[in-house]
Amino acid sequence: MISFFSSGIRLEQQKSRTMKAKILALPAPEVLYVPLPGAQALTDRCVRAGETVLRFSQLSMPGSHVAVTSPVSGTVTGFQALPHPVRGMVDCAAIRQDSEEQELTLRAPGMEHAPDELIRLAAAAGIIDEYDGIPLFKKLKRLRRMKIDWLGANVLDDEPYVCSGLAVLRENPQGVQQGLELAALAVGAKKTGIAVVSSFRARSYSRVSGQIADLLVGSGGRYPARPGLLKRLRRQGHRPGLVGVQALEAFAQAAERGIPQTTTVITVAGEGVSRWQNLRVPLGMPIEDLLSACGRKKRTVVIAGSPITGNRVEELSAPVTADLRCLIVLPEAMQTVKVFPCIGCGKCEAACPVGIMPWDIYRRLQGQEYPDAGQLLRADLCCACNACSVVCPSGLDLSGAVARAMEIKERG
Amino acid sequence: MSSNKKKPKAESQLMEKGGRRSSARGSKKTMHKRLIKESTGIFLNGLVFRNPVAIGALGLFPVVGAGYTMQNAAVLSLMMLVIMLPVCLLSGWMKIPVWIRPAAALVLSGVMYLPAAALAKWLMPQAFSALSIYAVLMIGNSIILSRANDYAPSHITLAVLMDSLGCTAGFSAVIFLVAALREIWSNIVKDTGGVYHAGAYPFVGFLLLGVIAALIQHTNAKRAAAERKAK
Amino acid sequence: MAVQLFFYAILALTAQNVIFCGGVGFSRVLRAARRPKILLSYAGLLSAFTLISAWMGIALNQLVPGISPAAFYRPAIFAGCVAVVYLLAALLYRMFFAARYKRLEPVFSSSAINCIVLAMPFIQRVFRMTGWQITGYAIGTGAAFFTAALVLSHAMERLKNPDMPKAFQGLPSVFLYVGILSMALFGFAGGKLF
Amino acid sequence: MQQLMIQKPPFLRSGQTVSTMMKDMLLALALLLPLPTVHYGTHVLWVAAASVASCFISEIAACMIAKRQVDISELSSVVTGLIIAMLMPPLAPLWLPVLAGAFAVLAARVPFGFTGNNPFNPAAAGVAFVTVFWPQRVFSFSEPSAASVLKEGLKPNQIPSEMLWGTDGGAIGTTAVLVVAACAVYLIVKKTVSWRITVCFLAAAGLMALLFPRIMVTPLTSLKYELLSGSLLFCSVFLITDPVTSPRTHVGKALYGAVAGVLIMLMRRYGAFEQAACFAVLLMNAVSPVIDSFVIAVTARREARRNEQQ
Repeated sequence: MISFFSSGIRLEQQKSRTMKAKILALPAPEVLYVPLPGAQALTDRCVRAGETVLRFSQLSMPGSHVAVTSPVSGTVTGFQALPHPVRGMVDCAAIRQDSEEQELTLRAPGMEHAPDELIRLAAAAGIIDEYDGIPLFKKLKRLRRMKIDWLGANVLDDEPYVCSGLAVLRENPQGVQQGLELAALAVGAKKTGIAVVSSFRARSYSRVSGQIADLLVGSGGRYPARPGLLKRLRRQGHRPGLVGVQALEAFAQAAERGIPQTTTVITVAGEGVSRWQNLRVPLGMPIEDLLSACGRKKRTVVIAGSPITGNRVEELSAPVTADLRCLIVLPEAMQTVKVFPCIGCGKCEAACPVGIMPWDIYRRLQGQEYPDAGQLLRADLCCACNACSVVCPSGLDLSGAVARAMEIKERG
Repeated sequence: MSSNKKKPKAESQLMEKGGRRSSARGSKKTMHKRLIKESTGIFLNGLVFRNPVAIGALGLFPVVGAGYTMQNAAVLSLMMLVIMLPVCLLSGWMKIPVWIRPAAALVLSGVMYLPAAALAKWLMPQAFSALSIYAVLMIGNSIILSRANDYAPSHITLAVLMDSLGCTAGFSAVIFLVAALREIWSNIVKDTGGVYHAGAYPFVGFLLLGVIAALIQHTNAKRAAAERKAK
Repeated sequence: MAVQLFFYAILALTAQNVIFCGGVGFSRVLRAARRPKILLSYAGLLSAFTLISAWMGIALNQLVPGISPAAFYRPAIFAGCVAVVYLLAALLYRMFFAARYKRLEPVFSSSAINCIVLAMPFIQRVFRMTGWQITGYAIGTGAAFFTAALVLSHAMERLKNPDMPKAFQGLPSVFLYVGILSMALFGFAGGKLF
Repeated sequence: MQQLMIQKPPFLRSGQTVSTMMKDMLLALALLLPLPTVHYGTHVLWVAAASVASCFISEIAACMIAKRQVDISELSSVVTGLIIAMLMPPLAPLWLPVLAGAFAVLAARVPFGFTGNNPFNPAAAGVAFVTVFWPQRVFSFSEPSAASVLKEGLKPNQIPSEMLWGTDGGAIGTTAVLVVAACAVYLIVKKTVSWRITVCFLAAAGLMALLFPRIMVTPLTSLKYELLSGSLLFCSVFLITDPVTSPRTHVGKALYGAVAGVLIMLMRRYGAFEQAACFAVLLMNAVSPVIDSFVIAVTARREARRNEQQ
């Protein structure tokens, strides 16, 4: 009964300025640090330092992760571990780009679309879902095991400033729809749909029309969109699954022309940067180049992943990975918060999509160090959307308290 | 509710019943000196540092309900003196099982109420009749009952004597202070065109007690801090 | 009959609240508030004893009318009766509900012997209440005790916060809380009971 | 109150903080001042200034004694001062609001921990304290206010629609019904005040006025008189919706408002004073933690039952 009241918070999106221009493709810089996920051991890597590689030639072929191909042709100068804002440390291959653009000729894969064949193709094409960083082939296998009957393209850009999903949907709606069909085939889902935060905004920004428009499924325009949408679909009797829109577009390209995923679309926006744009950049490009392309101002803070659940970027030399959806640059003046004692307004309880009472958990944790787990109601259902900390007028760290409570509840 | 659940340091086991035999180490004179020091400690505890009314929240009823004129305060503290001493001493000497002790204490204080009421009626008849229920309910006063049940049986008579004296002194100190302040308050309110007997309302008593308890707690904290610094 | 009973019960809860407007039995409320687990049985016991003492008060007031010379000894007699009632109840509990008696051990004696129980005959005499009225009043007082202890136990949970000035932590803040609460009951013209 | 740099997510916070909420309350209260000043003269402004000054000075003095850092940006003591001023009679002697303000801050706010932990609404405690001791002064209106006439069981001579403009007798801020309603809408839209408490409070009070009219009139006019007279409307917007002293859960807020509505009508009928708003609010503040833990216990039991079904 509590979750009936709580339906997330309404944030002003500030997306229109970024969506004015089309996606700007940036050329690859001099030195590229291509991240090799899952390829720590030497055996998984297909190249050694000093070798020259062509475009789309194989860089790593780990068993448990995706195969990574080189976005440019050039010589591999070495392997190093670079810090990354979203995933901590990432192993990268440093490739110095040479002048001529040789490309490995790739042949289109056979047209028969058996589900296992499609999943192997997704692994070979090195496609990673940009919303949660899970490789596409693992996600398809898991959705197939869960026998879902509704597959959706995840265009849920519910945080302010972020609109990379909507930009991709506008650029190439047919590619997304085709990728969706293929993924549905691979997973065995009968119905498909495009999950957006609000179908009105999707129609106006992405100028989606005709046959694709009726696929749109709106989630009510509130943050966080995902829990509310999944709950609504389950109530309608579906068993829903969501796959990132950029992953689907890459999947369509891989199936049609055999090109692996080597670029990703990043939204660079925020008051700390002068030009708000969506940039299509090759994987492994340092973040500094993106920021300089958009004109970063002085005394600003760079946040990666998402303005609400992401974290700050300390070293700007970190490479771009597939699951870095946006770079939000905010002036330092905006980053101060006044912390007051909890005045018990109950807004955090209204904001929580799963019906937790963050004020109750905060009060119990503040009182004694180890409250008994029974009193921390529903703390294990938390989806870490940080909506409670956003809405708290006293500036308290409620999401941290709920995370501590979840850990206490697990530890028992 | 006995307010000294955790044994205070000053209460050495010398004062415990049977404590004298086990600690016969020191000579007669030092034993005597330590007895005097301990008993004054108990008396001061009862009076200020562990005031039964302000810190122990015992026997609030007469202070809050009736303590709005000095006469009332005088009558009540007199009756407290007359009732508390014998009841505590007697219940200290009686050897009865624990669950019968409260009933015995009640009967004892009922019996002791009679001379106290007679004395109060003889000394200040007009004030005694004005008190009506508050004088009667001195029988069930929780200071007397809790002291008689928890403190008296486990301490030697000297300690019990000093403690009841201390508690009576503490009680009368608080009730006189509260009565004085409430009388001043009723005069102020009457002069400025407010209600009559403004001080008689119980909530004024509660508020004043809160402030007094805070002051005592503050001095206790400062004293403890000074002691710690001295160590 | 039932209407009078109900009316006097409500009266005991609001205007003539023994605890806040009379200041009676506050230490018992505090003790009950500090033990939320056995609060209900504590209040139940107390209202039972109040009821018994109310009926005993009626009998006492009829046996020893105000003008007779024995009136002076009436409080002592009543104290004896309450003690006897307590002993009987304690014996009864030890015989039949030994386990529950073990649990209620610390509060049993204080719920039987306290100012509220001793005040009943006096209230019955001063406000000239009939049998039914004093019964309603006794039940109302029990309910008032339970609500006061419940409210206080929740309030004391909230009063344990760090940024309260050191001097007011603990009991002084409870005094102020009850002071303001009994001022709130003033709205029911319950300023002063006796 | 400290000023920190945001280190952990989220990096975007909603614009509404405690100080903006207090500023909204101040704006709404300031809107209530012009009408009575026009009607009763500038003495009203002096009363408001005295009340705010006394609250502010006692707050600073308390911070000095308790050796706490005085933070100006958090204006809750100024809001308390203005609410007290609104409940004072227009021609009140200046020491009345000063005493009410001092009691509100020194007895109801500071000893319980400063901003977030006061169990009682300080403004209501201050006004109740002053009403208890100086009833004639607090209810000394130029012409007898509708509430006092209702108390005697007679029909006030003004017709309800006349009472909308706030020209008849009554406390400073409570007579201008239309302005109070406008402030209510403003505060609810700005989400400074939760609408559940106000709506349930007015609904319960209206229902009680309909079912048990105090004067021999048709239930509808009795409803109009009850709602428009005395400080019921002002209390429903400013006193009872104080987030610190009202329950936290949504269901708790609704329950709290309803019981408060019934209580205030009972106190008006059987109570000692014509305006029982402050006393009803204080009583409800005492009960609000109990309502909260009752609602939490119900959800916990329901959640436990749902876990067994799975």
